[in-house]
Amino acid sequence: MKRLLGVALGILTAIGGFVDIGDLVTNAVVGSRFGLSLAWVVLVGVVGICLFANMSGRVAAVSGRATFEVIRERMGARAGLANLAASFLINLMTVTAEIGGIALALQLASGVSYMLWVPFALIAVWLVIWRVKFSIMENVAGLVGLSLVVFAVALFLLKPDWGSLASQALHPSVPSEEGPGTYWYYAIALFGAAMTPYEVFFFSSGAVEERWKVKDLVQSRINVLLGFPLGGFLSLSIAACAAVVLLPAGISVTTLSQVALPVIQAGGQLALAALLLGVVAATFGAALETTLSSGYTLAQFFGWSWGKFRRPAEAARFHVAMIVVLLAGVAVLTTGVDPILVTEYSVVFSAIALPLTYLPILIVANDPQYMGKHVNGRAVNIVAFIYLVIILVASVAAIPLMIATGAGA
Amino acid sequence: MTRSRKLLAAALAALVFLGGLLSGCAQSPSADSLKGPAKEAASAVRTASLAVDLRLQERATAAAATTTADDMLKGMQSATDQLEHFGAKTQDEQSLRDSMLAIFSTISRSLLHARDALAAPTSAPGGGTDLAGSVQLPAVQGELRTATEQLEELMTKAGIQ
Amino acid sequence: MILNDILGRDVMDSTGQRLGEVSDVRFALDAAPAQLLSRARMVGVVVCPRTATSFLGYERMDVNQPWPLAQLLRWRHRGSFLVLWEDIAVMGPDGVRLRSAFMAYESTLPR
Amino acid sequence: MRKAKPIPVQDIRPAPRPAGLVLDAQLHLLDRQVLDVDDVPVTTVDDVELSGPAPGEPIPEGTEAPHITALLTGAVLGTRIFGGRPPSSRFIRIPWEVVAGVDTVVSLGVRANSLDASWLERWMRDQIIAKIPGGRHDPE
Repeated sequence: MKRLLGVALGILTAIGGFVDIGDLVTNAVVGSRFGLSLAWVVLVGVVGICLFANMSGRVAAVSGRATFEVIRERMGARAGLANLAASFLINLMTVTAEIGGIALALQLASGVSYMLWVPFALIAVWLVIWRVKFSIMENVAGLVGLSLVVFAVALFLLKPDWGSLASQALHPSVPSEEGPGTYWYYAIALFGAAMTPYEVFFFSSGAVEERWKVKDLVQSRINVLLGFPLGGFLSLSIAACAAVVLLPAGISVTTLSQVALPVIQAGGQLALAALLLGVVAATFGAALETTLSSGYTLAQFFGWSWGKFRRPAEAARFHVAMIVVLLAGVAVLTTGVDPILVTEYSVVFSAIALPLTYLPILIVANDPQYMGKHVNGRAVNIVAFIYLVIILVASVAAIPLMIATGAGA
Repeated sequence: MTRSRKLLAAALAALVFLGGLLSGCAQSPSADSLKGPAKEAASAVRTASLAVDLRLQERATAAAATTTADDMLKGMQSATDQLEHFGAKTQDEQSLRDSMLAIFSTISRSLLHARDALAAPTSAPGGGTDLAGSVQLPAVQGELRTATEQLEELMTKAGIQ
Repeated sequence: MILNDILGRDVMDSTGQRLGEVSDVRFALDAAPAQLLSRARMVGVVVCPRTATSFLGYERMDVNQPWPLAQLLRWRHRGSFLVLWEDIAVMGPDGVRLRSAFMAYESTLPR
Repeated sequence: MRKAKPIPVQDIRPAPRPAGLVLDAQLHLLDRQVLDVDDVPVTTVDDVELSGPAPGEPIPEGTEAPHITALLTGAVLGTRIFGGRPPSSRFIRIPWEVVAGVDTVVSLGVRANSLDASWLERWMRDQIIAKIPGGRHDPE
């Protein structure tokens, strides 16, 4: 019974934890401009993140090594440092975006400018990282974030033409008012949002934090294989809501307030309340995850002591690094840069950095010295290799497309 | 090692070149350069319109609707900036830009009205005791609609989808 | 001497003909046990005829998955060989020079 | 770059098998995590120091093979990535005598606090983290 409860909790946390500001914004933007014609990318991204999160979790549980230790060990110091620089920059952008997201959601709730909420969000995030136990932090944010299900509820309340939605999703085509360049640019952005590397850093380090052993692998697999697809389903309902309300109205999403409009139209103030609760929890949870991820990547590259299972004094450099990252993120926000814009760039840069992260995981998951008899099976290897090719193509195409389309404008 | 560096440099150069090539192809004639700001403005004013609607139906809270209007106002500012930086080459472009700027300022004004009406403590359509607030919202709604129509008309005329 | 002094340096035979680059340095722990571990004695250097980019762990015989990747890296490193310490005449910043009658041995690790 | 002269395949012989554990430095040592006796991370192996030979000097035949004297960390990481070499006085050494095992991690037989390699960690702990309230407590 207790075990069943644990599984249920894990799945719910994975669903709530899947969506962050990147998924929220990118899916709404795409829904409002392309309808559901990019839904297939979410599907591809979810399968990919399931595959590699599961793999990195398995490596961590069997060998006790988190992903960035593996990256440095296998790619060497030079390529490892290049990866560290890229991942750290993306993490920093994502931290900035998530803290901005918390503040924007609070502005939507209160009407008070988001700038005034930023210091509040900063302190709250830091306090949780400093004082709250890993498991509590994870579960609370994930469970409250589950109220984003309101997007799915809203979609039903909007009584859309299901047939037309389905045909958009099943027969994807570039809408007449958008060029193929922007279509593929947003395809890469959605892919990057679903497969952001920080999720893997966090997932594998979390496995070490919670001291997973081989026997916990079944549960982790259930969490991932049920939780992430359901999270992907949430992403799709965000896109669908935008496609049903905003696309016909000629509104293309550039702000968080626009993301909320379909939900408000469908469910009124109650739905809005649920939405805001969900957005705050999801972005807060993601802010924790990305801040920790920046600490994890740095500490694991340089071999510092890390982890929330240690007292801060026993992982001093790790905690100092996270404080610096949070302050840097807030410093970026105080320049007045639009957090939504930061989000949109961060998901595309994520897509660029993907190969550097996923290649070493795949290699080490096949290394018997690390994995013993738990090395990848043949089927997993074939799928993972196909994904590696997709990731590589997306990564190489991202910058030319970004320049050509003026970042999707 | 030197070879791998050369390879990297070559790859980067190729990427930049490819990007430049693509953006060169996408380099648009004048009507297209006005397209971005025009679409942004259209999206902003339609959003504000929807937000006022939802407020009138008591679905949106005052805070959410005000924030939306405020966000759209910022969007209009950036669209206006873009338009002002647009260098018109022909007489036609010049006049198109000027009429668009005029409509942009109408839109900005109506967004400002919308925001103030939404932010007014009495703006609650049903519960407000002061009649002035509840009268104001429908008026603002009309203003937004007119502005939207003007912009759409101009966009059709200029051949902007 | 530190490893960075020799890793990636050119390897030449006694006539100065270039044979490749140092891609790894091999050690064996076969001395009498000391306090914790026995001494790590240098066995020799692994020479790769092409640029000594990382082998990503595929130098071991029993690691061959995922197959396309393993094949690619094996192919990049084809022709690699091991030279024993006894056959090294000079090691330094200008590279590694071998003795005239050096022997080339298989570089793959048994495990 | 001059093209390398290939060694004919038939001239490459099976290697002699040493009796003990065989380590390839790049593969098994460099960039591996170093854990202390309590499994606390200390650093990563940034470079490895050998007992000889003198760089560029001819090695007389019959010279005893060099051995690993210490694992290095600190500035050598920077020079390994960007080139060059710091003076030996700037090396932070973990002597080979305290290394207890080499597997997916390098494990030491001593506590991290007894090593020079952990001075920055200790400094940050004492000067920054310990001064913030709650820094010495378990998370709740």
